[in-house]
Amino acid sequence: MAEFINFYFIPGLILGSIYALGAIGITMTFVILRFANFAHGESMTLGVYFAWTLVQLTGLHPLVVMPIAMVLTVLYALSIDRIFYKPLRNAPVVMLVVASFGLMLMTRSVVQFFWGVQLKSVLPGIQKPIMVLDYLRISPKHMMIIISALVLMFAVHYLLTYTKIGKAMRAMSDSPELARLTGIDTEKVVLATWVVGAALACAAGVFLAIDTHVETRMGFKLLLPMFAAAILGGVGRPYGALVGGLIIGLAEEISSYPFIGTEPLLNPGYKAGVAFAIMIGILIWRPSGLFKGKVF
Amino acid sequence: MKILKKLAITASAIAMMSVGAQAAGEIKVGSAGGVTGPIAELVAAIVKGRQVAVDHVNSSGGLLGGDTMKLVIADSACDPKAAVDAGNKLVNVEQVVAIIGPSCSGATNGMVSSVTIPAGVTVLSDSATAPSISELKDNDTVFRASASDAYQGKAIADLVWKAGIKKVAVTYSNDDYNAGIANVFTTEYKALGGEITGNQAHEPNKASYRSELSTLNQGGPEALALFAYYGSSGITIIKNSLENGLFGKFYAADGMFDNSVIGQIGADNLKGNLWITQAASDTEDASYKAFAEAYKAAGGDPEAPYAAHGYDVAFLMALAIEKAGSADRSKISAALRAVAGPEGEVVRPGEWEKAKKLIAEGKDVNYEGAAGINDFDKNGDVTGLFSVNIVGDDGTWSRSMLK
Amino acid sequence: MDAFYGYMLYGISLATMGGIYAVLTLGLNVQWGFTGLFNAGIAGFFGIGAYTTAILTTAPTHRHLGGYEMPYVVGFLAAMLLCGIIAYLVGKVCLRLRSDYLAIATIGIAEIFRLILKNETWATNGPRGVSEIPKPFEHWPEPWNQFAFLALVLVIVAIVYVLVEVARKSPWGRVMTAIRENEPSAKAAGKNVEVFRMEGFVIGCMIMALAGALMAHYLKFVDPNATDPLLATFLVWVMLIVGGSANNKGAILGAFLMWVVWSATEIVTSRLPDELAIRAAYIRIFLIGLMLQIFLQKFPQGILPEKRPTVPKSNRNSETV
Amino acid sequence: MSVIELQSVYGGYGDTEILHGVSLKVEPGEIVVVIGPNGAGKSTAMKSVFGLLHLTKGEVLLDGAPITNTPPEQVVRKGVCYVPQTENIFQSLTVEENLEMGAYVREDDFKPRLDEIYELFPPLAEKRKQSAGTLSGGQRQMVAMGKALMLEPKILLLDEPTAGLSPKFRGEIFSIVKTINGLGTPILMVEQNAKQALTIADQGYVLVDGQNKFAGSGRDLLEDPEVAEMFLGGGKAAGGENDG
Repeated sequence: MAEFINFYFIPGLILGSIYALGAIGITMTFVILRFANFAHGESMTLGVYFAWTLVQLTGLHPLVVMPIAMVLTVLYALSIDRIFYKPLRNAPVVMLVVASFGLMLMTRSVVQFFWGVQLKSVLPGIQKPIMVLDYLRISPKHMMIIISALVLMFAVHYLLTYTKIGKAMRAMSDSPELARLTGIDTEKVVLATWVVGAALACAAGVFLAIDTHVETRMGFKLLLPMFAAAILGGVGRPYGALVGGLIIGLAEEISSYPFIGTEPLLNPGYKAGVAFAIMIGILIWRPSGLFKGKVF
Repeated sequence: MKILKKLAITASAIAMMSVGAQAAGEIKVGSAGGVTGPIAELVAAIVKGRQVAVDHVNSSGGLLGGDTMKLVIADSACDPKAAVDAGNKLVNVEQVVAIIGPSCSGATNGMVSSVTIPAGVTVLSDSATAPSISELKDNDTVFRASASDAYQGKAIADLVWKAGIKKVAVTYSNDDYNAGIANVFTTEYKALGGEITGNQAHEPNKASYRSELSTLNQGGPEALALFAYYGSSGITIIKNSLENGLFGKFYAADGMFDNSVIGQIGADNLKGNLWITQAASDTEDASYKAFAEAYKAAGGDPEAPYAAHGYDVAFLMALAIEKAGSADRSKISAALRAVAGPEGEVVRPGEWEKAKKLIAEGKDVNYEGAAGINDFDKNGDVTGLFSVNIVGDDGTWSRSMLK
Repeated sequence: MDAFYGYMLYGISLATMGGIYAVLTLGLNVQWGFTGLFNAGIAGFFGIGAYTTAILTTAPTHRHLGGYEMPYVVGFLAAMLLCGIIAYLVGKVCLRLRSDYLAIATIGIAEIFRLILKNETWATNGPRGVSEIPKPFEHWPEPWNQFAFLALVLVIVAIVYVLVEVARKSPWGRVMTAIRENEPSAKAAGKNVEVFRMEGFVIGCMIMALAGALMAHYLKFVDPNATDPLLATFLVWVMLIVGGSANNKGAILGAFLMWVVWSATEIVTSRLPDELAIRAAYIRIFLIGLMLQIFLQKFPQGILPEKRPTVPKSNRNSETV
Repeated sequence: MSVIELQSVYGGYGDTEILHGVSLKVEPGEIVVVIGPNGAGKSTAMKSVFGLLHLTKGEVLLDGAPITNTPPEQVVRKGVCYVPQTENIFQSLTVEENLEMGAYVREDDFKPRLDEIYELFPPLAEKRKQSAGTLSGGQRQMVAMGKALMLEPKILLLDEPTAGLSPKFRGEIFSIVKTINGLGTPILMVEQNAKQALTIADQGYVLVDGQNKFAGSGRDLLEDPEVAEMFLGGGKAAGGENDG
């Protein structure tokens, strides 16, 4: 049991928190701007490289410089929206998806061009875990990730429940058409969506970088699991995305637990497929997701 | 249609430029590599190695009657489609004498089968290690300076067995290179009498491998045989293992060899528990030292995986052209065999003037490369020498030769 | 070697690759241009085609399943047939979904295919790929074998073009257009939209498999990296959008044009000093992306717009009202 | 001066023209009802006020000033509120949040107005923290109308407010409409339940094929034999489908 918690459940939880934060941006863009943003993973990558650069410049802990990296990522997202998405706002949805597909590659090449492809680290070295209750082991950096993720999740919750713009975001994710008819400033909500999405993407990326390392394709690797999390939770449901992310993260890790005998339940080579499989299953049987999201 | 016209003009402008760029007194050698794609971080160091060799050649007399050697880069992206296209450009547009690279076995396989073998262009790869390349009907035009996986897999198996370890778990990144070595290792280790307690592929680029490692830890393995690239999964696996006390000893192949392993995990954490074999010559060897010095001077880290091989292939190719006496494609293959040894006077990295003189005098030369002896067998493969690297007391890699 | 002869050979290879991409793009055009299906998993169907023919036509080997030394025709037909069956199953699951859901689902399926190709080593030789795939006419002397293969590719492009064009102009094609433009009214007119969409999807995927099969024989080698989404999915989309979606000539033009741009830009960038030449590889990808953005914004119809009486594209306003 | 006036408007979606010269007026304090067969362009005519379709000819006037083809988000700011037939509440938001969203464009303190709305719809006051999607059909209509009233609009546009409701709720809605109107808000309403709607209407219009067919006071239309035969006879002139 201890083994299960230490090596399957806790890693799943950390991975899940990272997916969850990323998926919030995806789910909100999906419902408010009405398109699947394939470039979301690259906002994440870019955010991590901002953070890495700041760590190099200041020598501070990545979590300390993270807010600045988040601001930079937000600025990037807003300018991308301005230059590439806004002109297509009234075009058929698919144009936006194709545009985001293109931006995904463009952003990644920019990162590779400026920062190179060499592996980097924001927090070198290893950390021995702290033993809790004699058998539970969790390392300090994982504690930090989980706590920071919780703080951000509460911040998102506060924003969505207690602020005017947050409520407008939820309203618009419920029904963009009605939001327009109600006089909600939809452009402002769109901007807020980019701000929230990009900031959380950056945070998720930095958490991943703290857990592993910095690499130019890290965002893309998370893209499909994040889509899966968004769809599992129900498109346009930020809380759904949180739950969806945690479920996908846990499922990926637990899928290779040797439930029967000593062989892994699923060949770990297929681990990456778990998220897709869950996503496709959800699309077939319950396209509105767990939290009754939008189905277009 | 206006756009079409504009595009047509641009395209023809591009074509014109490429025609105009044929400089006199320049001998072109193709330099194919996965500049973009999954192992881009390794390729950058390899390409640098090639360039350092070319700089040596050009700064000490150049090729033949003073021609400069020019490497033409082409991105094979570790993808056979891109590699075939890259090969076509090098062979037909750039009209290169021969090609060094590409880096991935798959890209090499596609490029040589579809382009260079039919065209009769000699290819010398620095890091393609798949055994299937040996079996191609290549009219003796495909060579490589790195040993086929078969050799290194066996070397690691011997190393582990001699260390008195009877039970190991194996995990490998599911790509052409690592899957191949793991396969050989498993067979050889079992043949020696060892027990493989678990053998699992892992998908590279995941955030965590804790669950895989926990499963692999079943059955009491004494060490983990880890076949991965350091960037895409290797470092994460060692970190995860050490942090969670899952494995304490690691045996790895050269895809894991990089300074960032020490940089990211920390030397103290790795002392006495990590062994990485590498196809490279002795660091005490004069050949390696000459290379390392030059590579460092060029601002690189000479210990990057296959950087030495990159140097060797470029230098060997220069020797072959010199030996052939002209930039004639059809003569390169035979010349390459001649300059690689084993007969003849030993030439080491950087010793271009000496080599040039020997060749001019009609004497045989035997290039002893930075990464090994470089004597080709009948398939155009090298057996290679292997070294083992551990983290030394000073916190850097410390190398000793195997056998 | 004579420079002119070299350029000619390179021209042949450009045309051959362009032609294979043209087949892929025509396949996508059937799905997206005609039917409005957003398939983002082109690489997966391409890969199925490539591996099927590779396994059937290679000489016997211990490395992977098969080695049946079948004739090429069998390889091609089997690739299309198998891919058709798989596409039918995928379609059963995914076609009910709207455009971007379909995109996400298909990209996920393509990734699963890739994992299968990598992990089922007994059948596919895993990440090491299938080598020594025979190439039609390869025993002919240079350069005639290359000409012959190019001719084969072009004949296939022509056949696919004619078939697809006939289909487009047929009542079937007109129904497809009607579904894409206004699904509710097509439904109201008594058309079984599901069946038509399925037909479009399956046919498109079969054409993609054919392209995959051609590619496998051309490269003589295939591995999971050949199904990398950048060159096997994304580039095809750029080709179709630049060429002009729903226009078959546009699809073919886009394929040749973008392949030439993609391939030939490197001839320029490789003239740069080493350090820059390596980085320029990324700039190349960036520029292709930028070109796509420019077309999306300024010429959304592509170079050759769809040839039909101009009906304004239904925008989202009218869909929701 | 009329609150809203449509002066012979032409327009539709894309290239399909639906309105071929529709005129109507809402005077201060009036309830105006638009009826007609399916596809006559009733809802479309109402949407044209709100800038939801492109008019090619004719003018829409608000308090005598033209607002033709003004986009909806700006029409709202001018004090026109529109309650669509379906999707007229934010289902995942609570009742109170829905009302707050109704006041989105208000810069001042809307708390007093909120209390007034709860007074007007007592059932909503009890369920203010409940998410709107869980309410019954009638209560949803209350939320929708309450949300629109948060702005204290110059005119309220209602698109088939009773569609899909049971007869009991229908009566309730009509009496609410009457109450709102009694408090001084003019109302323009499109309805399928012609008979009941005309009963509370000050003025009625009958549209057929995108053109005015009859006009008159609610009572006049109710008594007009031709109108009665066309729309009132069967009593159930089709259900609640959208005629857009």
